Amino acid sequence: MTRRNLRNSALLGSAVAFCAMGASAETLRWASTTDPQTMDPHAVNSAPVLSFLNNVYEGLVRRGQDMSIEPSLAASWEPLEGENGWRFNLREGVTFQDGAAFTAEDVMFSYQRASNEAADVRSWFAPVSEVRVVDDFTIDFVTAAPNPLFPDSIANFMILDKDWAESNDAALPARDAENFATMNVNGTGPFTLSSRDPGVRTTLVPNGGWWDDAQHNVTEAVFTPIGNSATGLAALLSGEIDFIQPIPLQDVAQVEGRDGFKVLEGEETRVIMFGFGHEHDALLYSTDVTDSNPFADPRVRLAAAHAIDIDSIDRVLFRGKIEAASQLVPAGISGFSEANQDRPAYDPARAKELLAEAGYPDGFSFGLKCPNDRYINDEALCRAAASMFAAVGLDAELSTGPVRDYWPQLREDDFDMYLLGWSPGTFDMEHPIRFLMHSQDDEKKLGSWNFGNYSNARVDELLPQIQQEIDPAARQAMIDEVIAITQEEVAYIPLYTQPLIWAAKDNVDLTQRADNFFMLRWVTVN
Amino acid sequence: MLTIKDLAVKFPSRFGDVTAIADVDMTIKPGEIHGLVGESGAGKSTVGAAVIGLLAAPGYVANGKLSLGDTDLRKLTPEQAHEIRGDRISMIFQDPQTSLNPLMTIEDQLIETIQAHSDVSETAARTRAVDLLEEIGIKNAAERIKAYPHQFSGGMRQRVVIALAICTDPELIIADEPTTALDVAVQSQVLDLIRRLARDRQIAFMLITHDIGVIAQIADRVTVMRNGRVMETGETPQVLGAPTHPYTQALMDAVPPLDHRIARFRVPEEDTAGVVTGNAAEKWLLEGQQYALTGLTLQDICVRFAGPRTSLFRKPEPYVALKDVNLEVRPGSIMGLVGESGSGKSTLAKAITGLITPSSGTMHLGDDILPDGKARSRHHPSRQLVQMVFQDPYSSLNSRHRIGAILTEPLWFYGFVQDAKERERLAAAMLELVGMAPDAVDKYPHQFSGGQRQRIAVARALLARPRFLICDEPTSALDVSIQAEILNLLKDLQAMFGLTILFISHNLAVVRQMADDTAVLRNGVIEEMSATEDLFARPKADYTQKLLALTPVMPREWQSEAVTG
Amino acid sequence: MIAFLKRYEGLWLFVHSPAAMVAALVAVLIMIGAVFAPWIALVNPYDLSSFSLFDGLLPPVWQDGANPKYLLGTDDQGRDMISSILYGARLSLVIGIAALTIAAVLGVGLGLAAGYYGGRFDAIVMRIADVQLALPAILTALLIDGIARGILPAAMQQDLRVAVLTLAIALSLWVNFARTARASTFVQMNKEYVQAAIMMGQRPSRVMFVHILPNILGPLLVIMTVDLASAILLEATLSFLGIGLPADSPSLGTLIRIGMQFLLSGEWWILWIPTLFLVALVVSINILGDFLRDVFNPRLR
Amino acid sequence: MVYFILKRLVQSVFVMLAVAFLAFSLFRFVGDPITQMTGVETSVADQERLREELGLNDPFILQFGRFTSDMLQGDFGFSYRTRQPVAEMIADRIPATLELGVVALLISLLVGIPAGVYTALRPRGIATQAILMTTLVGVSIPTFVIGIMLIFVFGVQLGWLPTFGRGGTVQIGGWESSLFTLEGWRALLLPAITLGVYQLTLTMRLVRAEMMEVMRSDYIRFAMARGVPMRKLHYRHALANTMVPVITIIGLQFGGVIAFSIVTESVFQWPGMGLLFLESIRFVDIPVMGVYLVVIAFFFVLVNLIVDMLYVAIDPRLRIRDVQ
Repeated sequence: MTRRNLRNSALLGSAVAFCAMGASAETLRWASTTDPQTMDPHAVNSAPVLSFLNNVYEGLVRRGQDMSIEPSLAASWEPLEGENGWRFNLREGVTFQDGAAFTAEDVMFSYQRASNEAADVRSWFAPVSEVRVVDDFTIDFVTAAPNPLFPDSIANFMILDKDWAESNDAALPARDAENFATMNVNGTGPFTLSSRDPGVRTTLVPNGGWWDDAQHNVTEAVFTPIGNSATGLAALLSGEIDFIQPIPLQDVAQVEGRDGFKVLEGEETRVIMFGFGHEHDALLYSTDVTDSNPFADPRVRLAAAHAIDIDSIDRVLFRGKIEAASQLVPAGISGFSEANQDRPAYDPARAKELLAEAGYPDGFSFGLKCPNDRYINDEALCRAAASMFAAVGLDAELSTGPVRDYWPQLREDDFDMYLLGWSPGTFDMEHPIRFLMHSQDDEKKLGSWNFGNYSNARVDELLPQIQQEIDPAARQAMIDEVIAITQEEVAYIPLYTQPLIWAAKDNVDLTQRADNFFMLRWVTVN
Repeated sequence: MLTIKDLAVKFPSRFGDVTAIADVDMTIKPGEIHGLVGESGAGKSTVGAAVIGLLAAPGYVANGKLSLGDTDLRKLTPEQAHEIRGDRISMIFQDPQTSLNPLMTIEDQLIETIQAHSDVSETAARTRAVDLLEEIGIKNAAERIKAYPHQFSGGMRQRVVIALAICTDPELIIADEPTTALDVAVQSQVLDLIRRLARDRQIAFMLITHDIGVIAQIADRVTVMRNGRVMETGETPQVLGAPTHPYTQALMDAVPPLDHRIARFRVPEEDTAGVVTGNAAEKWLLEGQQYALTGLTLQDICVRFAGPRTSLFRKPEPYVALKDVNLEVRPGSIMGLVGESGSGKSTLAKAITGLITPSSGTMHLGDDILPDGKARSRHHPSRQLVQMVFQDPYSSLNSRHRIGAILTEPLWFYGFVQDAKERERLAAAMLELVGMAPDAVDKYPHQFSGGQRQRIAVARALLARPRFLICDEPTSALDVSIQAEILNLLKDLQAMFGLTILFISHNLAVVRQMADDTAVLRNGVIEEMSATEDLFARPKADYTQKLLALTPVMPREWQSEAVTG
Repeated sequence: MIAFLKRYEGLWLFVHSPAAMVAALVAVLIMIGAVFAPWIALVNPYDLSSFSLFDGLLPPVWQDGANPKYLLGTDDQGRDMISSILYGARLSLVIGIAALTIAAVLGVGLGLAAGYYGGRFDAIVMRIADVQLALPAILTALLIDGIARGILPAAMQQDLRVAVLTLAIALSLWVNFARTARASTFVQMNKEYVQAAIMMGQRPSRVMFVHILPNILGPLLVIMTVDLASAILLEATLSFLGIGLPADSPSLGTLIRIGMQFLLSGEWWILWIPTLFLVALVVSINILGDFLRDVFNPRLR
Repeated sequence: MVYFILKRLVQSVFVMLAVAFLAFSLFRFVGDPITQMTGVETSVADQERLREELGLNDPFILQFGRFTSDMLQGDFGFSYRTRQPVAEMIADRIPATLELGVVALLISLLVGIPAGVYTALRPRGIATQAILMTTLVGVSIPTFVIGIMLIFVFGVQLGWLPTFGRGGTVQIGGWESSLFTLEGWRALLLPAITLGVYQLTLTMRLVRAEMMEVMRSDYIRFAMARGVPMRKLHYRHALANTMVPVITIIGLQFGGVIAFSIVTESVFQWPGMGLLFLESIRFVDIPVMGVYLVVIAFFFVLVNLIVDMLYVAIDPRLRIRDVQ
C-alpha cells in the first residue's frame, strides 16, 4: 500500500521534475551501475546498499571527506575503563525522520538487529561480547579483547528507530521475504526516501529535521541504476542526468573534451592483486606440470611478479590513471607499511632466471582465473597479464567469467592463480591481514578470503596482537613485519590501486570519497 | 468481333527471343463459340492471354494485329487495357477451386466487378448480381450470394466464375480449359451454359481446350494448333470430320472412341517405338514367371477416415470412403474401374497396395490372403507382386534420382540381381522394351516429357517382376496422342507377360478400350460390374447410363477407322 | 547444392546477378581469409606471447601515430586488428557452421520423421519445438553453459566453451529446420514417388533420407544461409550479454563486444572495423541466401 | 472451436511445465545465489545457514516440486536479491516489456507490410533494391550496436530523444503505461525501433515473398481479367491473402521479440522484464528467473493461441463448414 502511494507520488515528482528541467537547479539526477538491493541497512553488506543508505541512515560515527572518522550520532567516545571496549556518548536532540527521538535504546535495538543471524552485517560485531545501555544517551560496547579500531569498523553500522521497526514488523532484517524496512526508511540522516521503484528510480528529499547543518542545496535527488556504461555516459552527455559513478576509463577524454562536463578522478582504496593456490598439491590446469605445484615455490611467485609490466598496463589499459601497489592497501590507509614500499620491478630476464632456478627453465602452463564484471578492466588486465606471463614462459590458460560463479570457483579451490581486488572495509591494514593473509580458520572466521590458503605461522601469531595493540608505533612495527614477510614470500602480487572515476556536469560540486560512496550532503548544484 | 492477324508472341530469354506463337490468324464473331484445340505446348493459352493482355512477364506481342470491334487492342495503354478487361473481354480459368478469392464472399467479388465497369449503386449492383446468379442456375441466389467460394461445390463454383465473367456483359469471353477440372456431369451443364450464353447474349467465346470431345460437342468453328502455329482452321464438322492436315488426322486417330472398342490406336510411325521383342529385359521378365496368373479378390472392403472433430463431447463423424466393395479381378485380365473424382477409386488402389488400412473386409491375391495395410510386413511377397503405375508422371519419379537409380532400385531391393552392372544393363534393356533409348539411365526425370516419364514408370513397375499391376489414371495427365501410345504399350505388355491389371480411370472411353471387365464406382459403392462390352452397350445402373449419356461423343463418321490386329 | 550446381540454370542466373557475384566474392574472400588465418595473419591473437601491450591502441595506418606494421591498427591488448579479425571470423564461421550443422541434422531429422510418421509423434515433436521457441536463445545458452559447467571437469570447461556455445546456438536454431523439413515432408508424402517407395516395403529411414530428403533440400538450403547469418549474430549478442566466448580467443562478436568499450574513446577502429567486417560477412551470406531462394523458387523470378 | 481451444490449452500447460522444468534445471548452474546475497565479510557458516534456510541443499526434484506447487497455489516466492514478492516485481515490469514489444511489432508491421507490398509490386525498381539492401544491412548489425548508435545519434548528438528509461508514465489501474504522454512516446521510440528492426525486415521479406506468390495465383489473374481496380486488387485481394503466413511468423517470432528485448532493455535501461531478468542472472536470483521464464512461456503460448484464432477470423475456410 505504501509502495503504491510512493509510486504515485514519484510520478508526480518526475513529471514536475521534467517540466522544471533546467530551471530547478536543485534537483540532482544521478546514476550508478547497480541498484541498492534493499533499503534495509542490516540485510545486505554490499557497497551499493551501504553507499546509498548512508544518505538516509547514520551510524554512531561517520567518515569525513578524507575518510577520517568523525562524530555522528555519537558525539564522542572513549575506551572503557577496566574492561575492553568503548563507551559512546550519544548526541542529544536528534530525531528520526518520522519525528521519534533518538536514544540509546535505538542503538541497542539496532545492535541486536544487526548482529542477529538474519543480518548480513553481523561480522562487524564479532569482537563484541556485550552491549550495555548506560543511560538514554550513553551506551557501552564491550569487546572480548582490546580493540582499538572498533569505532572505525562500525562507520556503516546504521541506527534504526526501535519503535518504528517493531511496530512495522521489521524487528529483524528480511531474510527470505520482504518486510517493511525493505522498501521504507526511517533514519536520522540528511535525506529521506520519497519514492522507490526498485531497479528503476529512487528519489530522495532532504530531511528538514536533520541535526547537522546542511552543506548541500539539493531539494530532490533522483537515482537511476544504469547497468550499461555506454548508456550511462550517453545519459550524462545528453543532460538527462547530472552525475554518474563510475564512467569507463577510456571515455574520460571524451567527457573532458565536452563543454559543461567534468571528470573526477581519484584512487579507490581497492587494491587489485593476483593470488596463488599455495597449498595445492598440483596444478589443476597445467598441460605440462601435473604432479607438483610450482607456485608453492616463492621463487616462481616472484618470477611471476617480475613478469608484470605495470607501467604498460597503466599506460595502455588504464590511460595513466592507476597507482602501482606494493602491498594490499594503498598508501594513506592506516597501517600502510612505509618501510615496504618497493614492489618487484618489471624484469623478464630476472623472472626467467628465477624460473630456471626453481627448476622450470622452459616455464610451465597453468590456469589463471579472472572475473569479467567485477573490477575495472578486469578481463583486459588478465589478458594483458597472461600475455606478459607468456613472455617469460609462464603459459597462462586464462578463464574469465561473471562474478556470480567466480566466487564459488574460488571457494572450491578451482584455480592455479586468480585475480582479486580488496578494499579494506575498516580502512586499516588489519582488514586485509585478517581476511587475506591469516591462514584459513573457519572457527575463528579468519582468512576467509585467503582462497589459496597462504599460511605463515608468524603472520597468524601477529594478527591477534595487531588487533589488540593500542600503541600505534608498536602496532605499526608488527604490521611492517607482516608486510615484509608476505612480500618476501610473495603471498600475493599486489598490482595497483583501482582508480575512481566519476563524471558530472560542470555545475555540480561534489566530493569523491575514496570508498566510492556518494554522499549527497556534500553536493551543491549551481 | 475479334480479329487476330499474324499474331506472334515472344519471350525474351538468355538465348534471345523465343517465339511462343507465330502467324496466328483467327476471327470470332459475336455468338460464335470458337474452339482452340491442341496439345500441351501448342500455345493455345498464349493466344488467349495475348488477346486479354495478360501475357505472363516477360512475354510480349511481337507482331500482328489484335482488334476487338474497332478497338486496336495493341494500341491501348496499360490503363485502357485494364478497363477493357472485364468490361469487353472476360476470361474463365480452368480451375474453379483456385480462381475465386477464398477470403471474399461471392457478393463482394461480383459487386466489385460490376462497379468497376459501370457507375451503379451497390444496391443496383447487388440486384444485378443476384439476377445473374439465378440466370446461371444458382438457386436461392439472394441467400447464396453471401457465401464464400469454399461453400460451393466445384460445378457451382465454375458457375460463379462464369457469372463473374459475364456480369459486365462482355463481347468476348476467353474460356481456358473451363471444364477440364470438372466431372462429366458438371462439364455437360457448364457446356450447356456456355452454349446458352453464346446464343442468348451473343457473346463470342474463345474455348481453349485439349479435349476434342468438348470441341466436337459445342464449338461452331475450330482452330487446331501445334507448336505455336495454326495447323488447320474451319467449321467444326469440316475440320474434325474431314481433316486435311496430317496433324489433325493423327490427333483424331488418337482419340479413344466411347461407342466402340478398337484393338489398337493408330499412331504416327515416326513418334513411336513399339515394343522391341527378344531383348534381355523381355527374357528376364519371362524367366520370372514362376507364378501363375494372379487374380485379386476383394470382399466387403470398407474404408473409413476420421472426420474433423467439431465438438469436445461427440466423437468425430467418420467419413466413409469405401463401403462393402466386392471386386474380382480375373487372373490375366484387365479390370477397369471408373468413377468421378471422390468416388474412392484411388482409395481402393491404396488399400490394395497397403498404403491405407481398410476398416473391414478381406483381400486375396491369387489364393493367398493379402494382409491389410499395417499388418502387411515390409517383406511380404505382395510388395513385389503388386506394382503400381501412378497418375502423375511428374511426381511418381523421384526428381533427384538418376533414371538408372530409379530403375535398378527394385532389382536390388527385391534381391533379383546382385551385380550392379548387370542391374544397369537390365534397366537399360527395360527402357528399350518400353520404347525408350537405353542411354536414358544416365539422365534425370526432368529431362523427359510426361509420356516418356510414364514409360519409365511402367519400366520401373515391370522391373519388380509383378504379377498384378495397378494403373491409377495412368494417362489422365497426358495429351491424347501420348495417351494412345501409353495405352498401346500397356496392352502389348499385358499380352506379352500375362499381367493382371486393375485399370483405374475417370475416362469412360479409355476404359472401354482397355478393360475386359469394368466396375463403376460412385461414392465408395460399386454401382455396377460386368464385362466391359456388356456394360457399355447395356448399362444397367442409372448412374452408368447417366455417365454414358453425358460424356461428349463425337459423331461416328468423324472417327477414324480402328486399326485391326 | 550439387543438384543445383548441376543445373546450368542456377549457374547462369548467378553469373547474371551482380549482387550475388559480389556477395559470393566477399563471402569467399572472408572464408579464405578465415581458413588460412594462421598463415596470413601477422600474429596469432590466441598466442598471448605473440603480441605485447606495448603496441596497444595503435590507429590504422592512415591516421597519425600509426605503426605501418599494423595496417588497421591494434586493440587495447596490442593485438593486430587484421589478425584478430581473421581469427575472429574463423571462429565465428566455425561456430556458425558447426551450430548450423547440428541444428540441421537435429531439425531435419526430427522434422522429416514428424512429417513422415505424423500423428502423435508429430504432435510431440511440435510441442517440443514450442518449448524451444518459448525459451529465448540466451536462456538456452545459459542452460547449456550451466549444464556443461556442472558436468564437465573444470580443466575442460575452458576448452569446451566453443563447443558449449555452438550447441546453445544450435539448439535455438533447430526449430526452423524442423518446421521447414516437416512442412516440406508433408508435401512430399503426397507425391507418388514416396508412395511407390513405401509400397515397395522400403525401410522408413531409407524413404526419409534417400527419397524425401534430396527433394526438400532446396528450402532447407535457403534456411541454412539465413540461419548461418543469424548464428553469427546470435553469437555476437550472447557475447554482449556476457555468455559468449572468453576475450582471449575472440570471435567477431566478441571483438565487437570488446570494441563497444571504445565507442567514445576515440579508438573508433576497435569497434567499427570488426563491425564492418561482420556486416559485410552477414550481408553477403544473406544475399546468397536470397539468391538461392530465387533459384529454388523460379516463380518469384 | 471450443474443442480446438481446449486442446491448445492442454498443450499450453504442457509447454509451460516443460519450460519451467528446463528453466529450473538450469538455475543450479547459473551460479551460487548465496555468495551474491551476502557481503564480503559474511562467514562461511552464516552462508551455509542461509543456504539451508532457502532449501538450496534439497534435491533438485524437491526444489522443482516446491516451486511448481507454490506457483500453482499462486505463491511465486520472494526475490533473493531484493526480498520483494516476485509476483509483484514481475507484474510491475510486464507493462514496460509488453508496450515495448507491441510497439516494436507495430512498427515492424506498419513499415514492414507497406514496404513488402511496394517491393513485391515493383520487384525491379531502384527503390526496391535500396530498401532491400538497407534492411539487409540493418539486420546484419548486432542489435546492441544499433541501439547504442541510435542513442548517440538521437540522444546525445541531436538531443532529440531521451537516452534511457521510460520517460513519463501514467498509472492506469495497475498498469504503468508510457503510451499516454509525449515523453513516454519519445522514450519508447528508440528502443522500439531497435527491437523492431529485425522484425521489420522479416515481415517485409515475408510479405514480399507471399505477395509475389499470391500475385501469380489464379484468383488474382482472374481478378485482373475482370478489370478489378488495381488498388483493390493489390490490397483487398492480394494483401489479405498474404496475411495468414505473416501472422504465423509473427506468432512464432514472439519468442524472438522477447529474447531480443533482453538486449534492447539492457541497452536502453528500459525497466522491463528482460532487464529484471538480466539483473536476476547477475545475482542468481532463482525465484525471479523461474517466474520470468514461466511468464514468457505463458505469453508465447497466449500469442500463439491468439494467432490460431486470428486465422479463423481471417480465413472463412477455417470456420465451421456450412452445407456444401
